Amino acid sequence: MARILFFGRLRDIAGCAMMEYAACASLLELREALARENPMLGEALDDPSVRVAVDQAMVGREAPIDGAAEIAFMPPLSGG
Amino acid sequence: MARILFFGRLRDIAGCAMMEYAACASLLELREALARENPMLGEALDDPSVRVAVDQAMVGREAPIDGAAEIAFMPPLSGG
Amino acid sequence: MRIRITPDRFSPEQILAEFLGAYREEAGACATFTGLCRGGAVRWLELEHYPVFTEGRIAAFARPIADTLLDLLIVHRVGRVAPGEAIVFVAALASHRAEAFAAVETLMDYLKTDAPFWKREMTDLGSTWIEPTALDIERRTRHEETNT
Amino acid sequence: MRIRITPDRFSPEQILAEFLGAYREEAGACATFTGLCRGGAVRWLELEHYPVFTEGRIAAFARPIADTLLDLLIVHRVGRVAPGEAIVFVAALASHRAEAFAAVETLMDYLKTDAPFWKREMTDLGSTWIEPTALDIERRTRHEETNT
Repeated sequence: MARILFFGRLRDIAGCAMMEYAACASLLELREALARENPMLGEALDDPSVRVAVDQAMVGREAPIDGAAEIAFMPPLSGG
Repeated sequence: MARILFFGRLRDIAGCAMMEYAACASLLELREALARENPMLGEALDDPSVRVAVDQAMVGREAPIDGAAEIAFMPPLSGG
Repeated sequence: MRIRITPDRFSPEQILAEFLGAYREEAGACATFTGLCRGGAVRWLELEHYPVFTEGRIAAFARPIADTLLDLLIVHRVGRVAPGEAIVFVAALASHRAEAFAAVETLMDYLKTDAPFWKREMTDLGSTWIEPTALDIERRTRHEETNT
Repeated sequence: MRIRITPDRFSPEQILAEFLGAYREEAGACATFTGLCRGGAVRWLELEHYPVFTEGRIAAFARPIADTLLDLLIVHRVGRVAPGEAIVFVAALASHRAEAFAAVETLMDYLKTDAPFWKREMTDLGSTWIEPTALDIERRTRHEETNT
């Protein structure tokens, strides 16, 4: 199992900030699995502006996530 | 009579911050008169970096000063 | 260098006092920036972050900048922020002003567009997530070009 | 816009508190700069000004900048200043940060090189009048080019 985190507007679309999810081999596979359950979320995660961190490290959109404990999906950032 | 003011290092060279002085027709004439009394001051006032205000308004180095009440000689500025 | 992310209301003047309080004799210049929650249509802002990750990313960005300074402090609110309250405070202490100004501006551009925060605005019409403007992104790109 | 030239020691944090205290709902950004008297070899600084004239010149320079802002405050010490004490404090309040940063930087460059102040440094070796550095003058010239 992996912990999936959603931030900003992705949290609104996912309907939660965190979910436990069956481990997937790659981000692509995870996004596809999430899209089957929630097509709007799938579409939002496909947006190239969404960044991903695996176990607190930024990764590319197709990175392997085998054995990852925490995967975070982050929409465009806006602080200050 | 006019009030002559000296700032910064010009005050050290003049030996005073303010002097009352017989009216002169032009700055050139005033500088020459001051130089006769204090050649070091004359040399310092001739430096093109020295700026002049007459009755609180900046003027050129050869400005007429007939009737002026206050003439200020200012070396390069340095605040902050 | 200190980075503080806090759900509590803070007072920029009190933080400036603490920051300047530790007298260092080489210090000649202190630049600060305070970002405030604007009022008008906004009833409140809500800021979200990714604990540990956010602090780590900010620290990684800020460290080379801090190396050009005598001291650097970043304070950032999370949670609900009301109009008139401070959202962010950045202070840079240096020997000379050029380093202090550059540090604060570069950090603010980073915090606005590239630090892991998400900001939601609540108005009478409902809530909207705020994403960086084209101008914000252009300012950041300009810094990256001059910094490399 | 307020300009205050004072022989009294002042506390930047207290002035920042007053400045931010008057809440304006359009205010989103406050940039400040504090210039401090460095220690080391310096025992004290002595700052001289030309009363009325100095205030007038600063006001004339600052007015068009203040027009781009919600508020502007300039505080400048004169007389004897000890290491660790503030010499100058500039604060700019604006809707957005670009105007606030630009205002503070432009004013500091002006105050350093073109405002009627004269500064003397006292060290164990005696006293020296400080005049603007070539870098100070270059920074000012750069602003004049971009401002026109």
